Amino acid sequence: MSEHIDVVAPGDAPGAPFGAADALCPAVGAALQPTLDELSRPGRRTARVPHPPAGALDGIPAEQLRSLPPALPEVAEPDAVRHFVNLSHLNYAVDTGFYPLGSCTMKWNPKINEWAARLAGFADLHPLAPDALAQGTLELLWDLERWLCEVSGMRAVTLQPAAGAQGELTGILMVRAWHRSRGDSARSEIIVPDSSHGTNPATASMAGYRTITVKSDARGGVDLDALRAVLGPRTAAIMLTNPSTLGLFEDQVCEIVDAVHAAGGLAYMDGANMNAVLGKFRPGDAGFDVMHFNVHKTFSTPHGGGGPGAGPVAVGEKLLPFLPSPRVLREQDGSFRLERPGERPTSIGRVRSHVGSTGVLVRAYAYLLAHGAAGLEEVSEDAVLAANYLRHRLRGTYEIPYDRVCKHEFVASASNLKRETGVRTLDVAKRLIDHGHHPPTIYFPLIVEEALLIEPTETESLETLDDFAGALEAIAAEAHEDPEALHSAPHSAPVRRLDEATAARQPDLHWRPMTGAQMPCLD
Amino acid sequence: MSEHIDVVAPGDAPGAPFGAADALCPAVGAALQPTLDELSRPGRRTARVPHPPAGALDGIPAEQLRSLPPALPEVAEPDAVRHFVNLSHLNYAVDTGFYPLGSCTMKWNPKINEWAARLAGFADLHPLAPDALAQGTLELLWDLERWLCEVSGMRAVTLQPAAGAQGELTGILMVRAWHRSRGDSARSEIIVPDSSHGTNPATASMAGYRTITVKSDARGGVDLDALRAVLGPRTAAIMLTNPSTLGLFEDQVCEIVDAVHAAGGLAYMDGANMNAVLGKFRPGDAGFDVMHFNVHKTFSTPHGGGGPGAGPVAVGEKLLPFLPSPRVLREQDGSFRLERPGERPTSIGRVRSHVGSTGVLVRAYAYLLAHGAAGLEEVSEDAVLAANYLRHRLRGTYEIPYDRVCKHEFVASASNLKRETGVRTLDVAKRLIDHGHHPPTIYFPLIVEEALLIEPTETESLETLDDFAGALEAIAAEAHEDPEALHSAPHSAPVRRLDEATAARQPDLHWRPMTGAQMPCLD
Amino acid sequence: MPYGPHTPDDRARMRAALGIASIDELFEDIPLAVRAPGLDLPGPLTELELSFRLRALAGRNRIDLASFLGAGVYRHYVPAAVDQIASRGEFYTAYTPYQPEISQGTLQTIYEYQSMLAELTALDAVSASHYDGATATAEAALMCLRATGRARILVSAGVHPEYLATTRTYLDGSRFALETVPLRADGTTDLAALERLLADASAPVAGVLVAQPNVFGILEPMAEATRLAHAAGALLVAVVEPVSLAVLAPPGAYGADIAAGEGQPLGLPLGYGGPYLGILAATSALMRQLPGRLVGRTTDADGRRAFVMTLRAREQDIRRERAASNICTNQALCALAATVYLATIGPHGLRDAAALGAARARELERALAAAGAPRVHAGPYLNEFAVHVSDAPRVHAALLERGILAGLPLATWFPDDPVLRDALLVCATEVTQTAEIEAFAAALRDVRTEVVA
Amino acid sequence: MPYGPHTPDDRARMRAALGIASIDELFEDIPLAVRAPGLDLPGPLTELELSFRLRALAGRNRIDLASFLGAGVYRHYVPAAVDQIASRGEFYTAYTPYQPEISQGTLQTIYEYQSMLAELTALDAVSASHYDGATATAEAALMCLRATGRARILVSAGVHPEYLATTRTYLDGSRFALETVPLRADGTTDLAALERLLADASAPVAGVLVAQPNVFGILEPMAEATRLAHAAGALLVAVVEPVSLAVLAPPGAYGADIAAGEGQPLGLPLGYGGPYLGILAATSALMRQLPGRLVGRTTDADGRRAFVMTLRAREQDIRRERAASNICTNQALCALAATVYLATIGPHGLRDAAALGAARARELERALAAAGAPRVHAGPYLNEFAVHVSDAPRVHAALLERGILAGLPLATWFPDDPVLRDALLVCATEVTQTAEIEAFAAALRDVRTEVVA
Ligand SMILES: Cc1ncc(COP(=O)(O)O)c(C=O)c1O
Ligand SMILES: Cc1ncc(COP(=O)(O)O)c(C=O)c1O
Repeated sequence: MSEHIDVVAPGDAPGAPFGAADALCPAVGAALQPTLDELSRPGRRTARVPHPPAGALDGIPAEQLRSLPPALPEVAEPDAVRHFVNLSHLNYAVDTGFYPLGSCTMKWNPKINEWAARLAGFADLHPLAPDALAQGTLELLWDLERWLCEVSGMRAVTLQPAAGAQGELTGILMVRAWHRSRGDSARSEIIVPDSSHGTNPATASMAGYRTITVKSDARGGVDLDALRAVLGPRTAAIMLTNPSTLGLFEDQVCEIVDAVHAAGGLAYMDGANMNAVLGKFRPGDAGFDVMHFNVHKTFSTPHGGGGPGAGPVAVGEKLLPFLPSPRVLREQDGSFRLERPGERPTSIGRVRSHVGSTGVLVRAYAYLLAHGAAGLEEVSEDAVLAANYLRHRLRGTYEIPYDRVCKHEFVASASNLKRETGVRTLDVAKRLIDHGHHPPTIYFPLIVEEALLIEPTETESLETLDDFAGALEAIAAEAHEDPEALHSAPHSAPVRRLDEATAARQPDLHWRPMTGAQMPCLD
Repeated sequence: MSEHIDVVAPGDAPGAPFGAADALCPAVGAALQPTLDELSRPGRRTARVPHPPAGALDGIPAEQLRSLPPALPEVAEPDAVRHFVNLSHLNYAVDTGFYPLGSCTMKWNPKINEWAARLAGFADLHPLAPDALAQGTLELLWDLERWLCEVSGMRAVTLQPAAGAQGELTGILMVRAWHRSRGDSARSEIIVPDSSHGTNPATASMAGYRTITVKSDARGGVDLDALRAVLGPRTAAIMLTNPSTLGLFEDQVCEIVDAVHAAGGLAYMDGANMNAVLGKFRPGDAGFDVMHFNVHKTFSTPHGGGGPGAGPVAVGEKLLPFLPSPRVLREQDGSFRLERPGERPTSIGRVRSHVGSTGVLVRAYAYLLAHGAAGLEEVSEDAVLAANYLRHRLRGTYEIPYDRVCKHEFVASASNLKRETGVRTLDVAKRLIDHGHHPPTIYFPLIVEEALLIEPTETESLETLDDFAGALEAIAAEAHEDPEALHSAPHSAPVRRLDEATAARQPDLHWRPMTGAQMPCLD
Repeated sequence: MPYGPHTPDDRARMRAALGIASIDELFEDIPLAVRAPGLDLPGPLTELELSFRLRALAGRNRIDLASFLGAGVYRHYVPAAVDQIASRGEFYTAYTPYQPEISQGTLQTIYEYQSMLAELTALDAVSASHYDGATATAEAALMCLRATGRARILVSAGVHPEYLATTRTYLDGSRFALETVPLRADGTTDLAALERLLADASAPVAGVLVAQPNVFGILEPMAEATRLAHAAGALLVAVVEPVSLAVLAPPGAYGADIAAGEGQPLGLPLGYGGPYLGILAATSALMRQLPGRLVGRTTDADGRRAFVMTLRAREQDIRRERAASNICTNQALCALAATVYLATIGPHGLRDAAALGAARARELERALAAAGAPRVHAGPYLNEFAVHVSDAPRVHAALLERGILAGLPLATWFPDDPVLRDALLVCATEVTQTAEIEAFAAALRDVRTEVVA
Repeated sequence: MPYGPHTPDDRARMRAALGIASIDELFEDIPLAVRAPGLDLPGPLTELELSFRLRALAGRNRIDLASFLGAGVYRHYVPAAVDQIASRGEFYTAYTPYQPEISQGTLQTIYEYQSMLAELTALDAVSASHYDGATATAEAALMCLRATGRARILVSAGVHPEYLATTRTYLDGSRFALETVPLRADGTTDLAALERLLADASAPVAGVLVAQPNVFGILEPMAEATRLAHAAGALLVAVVEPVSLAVLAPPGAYGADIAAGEGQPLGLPLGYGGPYLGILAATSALMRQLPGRLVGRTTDADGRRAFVMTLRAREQDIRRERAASNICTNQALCALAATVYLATIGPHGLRDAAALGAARARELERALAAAGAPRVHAGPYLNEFAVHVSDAPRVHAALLERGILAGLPLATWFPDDPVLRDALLVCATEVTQTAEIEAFAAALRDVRTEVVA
């Protein structure tokens, strides 16, 4: 077992507060932590599960077995839990402060939804349980599909996709299936405006399409002439992020959809930003054939440090036959069931296992029901009001490349600061950390220089919005007075700027040079 | 509604990071927070409960009603939850680090116990539910009583007392009832060694007794001669904290009990420190008549920032009839029931509502069952081993007034540092904060000068013990080199030393000069 | 050992450092004659086994009935945030904030608790928590005795019988007298009797304890009772239910000196008796008589606002036998839960909860009256009342089998009272549903027919 | 609005600042022709009402049966710490750690996740998470195609049918071919057939996907399959179940190039399908082909160790149509739960769980065989296997009524397979109790008599 302890570098004192750079480590607050591996000592454990009787693995050929248990860390419960609690203190989160990360909709995650998703009836139900055992969840999913139809103005919804990007793939595979069903195999291109989200072109590639990028016009909308120029018999579809990643509603939306339809293509709307237009605009009404929702944005399911989410897809008449399987069906007697494998041969098949990320969908259901129609409309109104309020306040301090009414977010730019002081958007962002705020999304969308994509959401108080604007103003002033302080920011975070270049050049992705299994098997 | 907003001092920017002293407030880490009252804005709320219909309060005379709702803060869920999450970051806790607070047994609180106490079957059961609905909990309580009998060597246990101190009161009231039952009304004194816990004499007073303090001998034990000198016909009982607050086991325990009995008194053992001697010593075997447990210490239920706990009391034959009511009874058919009011007239009555702090007792039950007999013995062995290990390590650096084998804790003293450098125990404690540790209990017990009462518990790793000892050694060295740094410690905590004198002279116990109800009633 | 980190190797290293060969050497101070031979206990269980056992026990309790049981402990809607905050390790695994520099989280929340309870009670000084309503009431009685130097306490018969019993126990060890004040037929305290009892100049009264609402749900003439108490130089202790204070006049408004009560309704689970929260509040004149912990606002060495335990010279660890009480461990986590509850439900939400419960109770009154169970008392009520049902305990048992927990048969507490032994104490809160009320009434009709038959 | 803080006054102040009279002015960019007239939706509900509705729905599901259902999703004992950590707001309400200075909590836990999965799989590069086992498998197939430049994928018929279906869908949009490799009667992949399929030089194979254990619970000759794949220049993808890797030879040990699998067994609830955790790991040679997020260790400007997202040039927000995948939101919180699960159960605990499940499965095999339901396949198994029961779907339904969830009727997936349509796929894990096994066998005896009769 000595190998195991040997891998701890000498001088590293696991269990002690980590970091040679810090002589002293505060008792409360954010302190860097050793890794679990450094905390590990052979023989530490908490008794969770009884020892198996002899003969447990009888009948399994020796060469199929692992001779040594995997060299996972051996840590008793106190040290393990402390480790994660202390790591959590290194995180910024919606639960700790303002998080205006544009394009990500870091709004409040209602606490009752966490309770709901953990109800044993939901959480302990096996996805392959017979329909008769799953009537509660099936009814919930059925209702949620209907409600998303109403919100989108579309005909039907699949809840299966695991995230927005997967919703896109699902939608585009249905587009392909539709063209194929009509014997039209020439359509190999997907048109993507340059203000669309990065997942749109990536999806097109994944589905085997060529991406045709159309540039934006001076107002930040799709350049209609440029669009018309690329439409044609190879056009499978357009993918329109609307509102766009510039936070702008595409006011030529009807013309665009018509033009694409006229060229024989279909119109996909990336509805990840529907949080801006709930009850105000329904893609189905504008003729879109397919769209996806980002449940974790629009309906406020938590983002979990990167996920999970869910990306339901809504379709119009044309794509109905191609929806992934299984769908939730209602029987004559009012009971619910899942479609059986192979029951609907026109389906594109499945895009993941089981019916979907049910735990996320329970939260979305709760969110929708808590709000109702008027509440949802108010969500969008407040989100848009807050974004415009901030845009207005920052107008004199930062450049606002598209300074017109925005939706839930807007792009500012530090180009002026860069020109005048050498301070870049990155510096501004890092300095915001010292002011207690999470920075906005930066350098995105790619089409705006020194971009700051700011999405305040509807759940932040006016005091918070003012405080954030004040911080950005103070930073702009500081850029003129003391640019160095900004280049080296943040100064108050647990770590300073990171060496990302070395991280990429010599990737260190796990805590040990790979050695297979190292630990003798005790039992 | 203007009164409500007026009470926010001008210039206080609620919602903004609090504190004029900090120009900048870090995004992660511990930052001071505004009060809820400062966050309040009229009209903010989250819809929890439907509006009542008209006439809800019909029939209630107007003068019985409140004309204005209480001026509680009005805060939306995001701001309320953030407030508490951020406040939590200002706390040190067992879940974040080493907490060697002597006499308090800040050991690990197993996470499964939190799960158990929240099981709906336990948590949603009404305390006045008929016995037939409560069989699970009643069985649990019955078993727990039996197990505590076994651990203590006593005849019976009441689980009713809400904490150790209440257990003491319960025990002493039973002592009084016993003497009274024998027509002996002359016994007005309780003998308390000076190394006993402060609750012991306070309990004696509360029960209407005079406290007779007996001093300790040079070894830290009860001075037998001094004891004998005060024993007599006025002696109702002795209350012996064993192991004592010096962390020492009273090795004259048999002589003491015999002497008290010989004088016609009873022997009470404060068993709050039983965590040191589980499976090693049973008070019943030594002739004690009554004792209490501190469930939140010995059986590791969490201390909750000050509580709750539970203080079951175990009695021998003599006090059996006097146990508080209701007891848990087992019927012939194996079912369980609570004693009915008045069923046992010899009882001292009740000491609180209902059967006890069941939620705490569920955790204790889980703890006992997880350990079993051998596990409990190991708990005490490891706790004692760790305490002696630390005592041994610190011996050269700090004074150890009673430098012999200790139990779960030991007293060190900074008297030497004070003499040599002017650095006091308070300074040492505050400096430990900068080293990332919670200080031990200080200036307690009162009989040791510049006391540091150190209780490492059995759930802290050797690395942590070494790190803590290292910190204490480093501080001692620093006391000689740079005493000023210690007088002004802590330097890394969210606040520096507090003005406690002003707090006591001009008590400010709530956020508003009291004005009754201030807010007009909207509904 | 299930939760500790020590490996055999760790232990050997510690023993070696101490120069001992066996752990037994550290227990030689226990006289051989009383060295335990080991314990006879079940276990150890792995967590998997333990979880099965606990789940089985919890499953043996029945919590699935439509419940009209209150009697001092009430079901309410509790925002999910309450448990999420109270289960944060930073809060629940800390202890008494002896080191304020690293305990501002606990200290500020206690200060906020004190502040919000001060708003609810309209009293200035609020203790950071007592064990429960019963012990808070007993401590209130002791406060009256200490503050007045008198030796006699009057308790209204409308005070919860368990609070009365606890107060009796607490006073038993002493030279103090406790007498009860009877109720009138309408369920309110008999003020004439109170006046008579107060008039006995040979045994001046230290404090009068009256509950609002009282244990039968009846609203008491608190202002009048206070006037009478004060006229006799006695203090008035109001025993209150905190949610009701969103709609009822607060103790401070009618001149009460002390308020005591059970804080469970403020976001705590029923939990078969605890842990609960003892509320104890007093006028500032009585602040230094308050037992238990107090947190005050102050500043740190840099002038930053901060919070700290204060007036600690009342506490046992410092004053020993001269302390105001022996309380040490309190119910801080329960007070935290109450603080989060109040912060997340807000003043209007609390009012809605209280008033909706009252509305449901009025529905319940009508439905039960129509089913042949009229109210016992004529006095005003908020959300709980007693109804007359002949053979109440048997009816209650029969209703259980129909899935109805029909409140409390008052025979439990008053077996000899000719009226109350045929009464059920029933309550409604905002979680009571109309369908449940209808089911109760329907089942009651059925059962009465049967029991009579 | 239920959760927002804005009062009418706040809104008026913002409108005033913007100089607008009505909120409608901010929506004038939506063409009138498509301005929505408002929505027709139920609600709003207060939280109290919402909680009733949700509890009622959850209560309509039945989770009280003795379950032998696995088929890729497994019940395990999960230490309570897992949910306590995963429900900390600092973790679950954060997003992708774009700002590493204030995201070290998320970043370090991902790094630890990668490290622990690397230990389990014995592969070097582990993605920070994919959606689920099915999509991770599909992405593995795409990786093979990208890495080899070839256009043909072989999938063993022992791979989970839903993973196969998903992979088919993912490949559908392309010029890629997917063929299945049949199984032998003993339940293992037909290596001879595999060899034949690999031999077709006109359509060289990019990757071979084999599951270990396979969907019938059978252990595959992975080393041999890998040798065959490599010999033909193809990559080998092992589709694995992570808990089994505590006792089974890890993919890296038999030379697999990629491991994909469903991480649900690592501490995640069954949850009727998700959110789950897609495991995807590869040799370091394939690191730059890995789709999804990677976190690496580096240092900050002061030389302190810190963690950061790395090799981001594979991701869509930077590379758009040239990205390795379109994945953006992933399953980070599920990966966190898995990390806490592994840290708290430890290597020996994980081994115990896996082996105890196997022991229970052997009990189950004996009990079912004795009840007349022998195994279908002769190959070795770990903790899941198919048994033959004539009229399996009807027997399964009849057992439901006796409180037994008798695994999965394989007719669900293979309605036309003459053997499988009369088979049940059953599993045991460490939470399966002997009493449940006995009840299953007894009920099966009863039911078979009836169904036959
Ligand atoms: C406009 C837009 N489209 C698509 C996506 C991708 O969604 P997901 O991250 O759920 O895959 C996002 C994600 O933020 C988005 O903002
Ligand atoms: C020895 C001893 N006795 C009694 C007590 C009082 O117990 P409680 O705080 O539970 O009232 C304590 C508390 O720490 C103690 O250590």
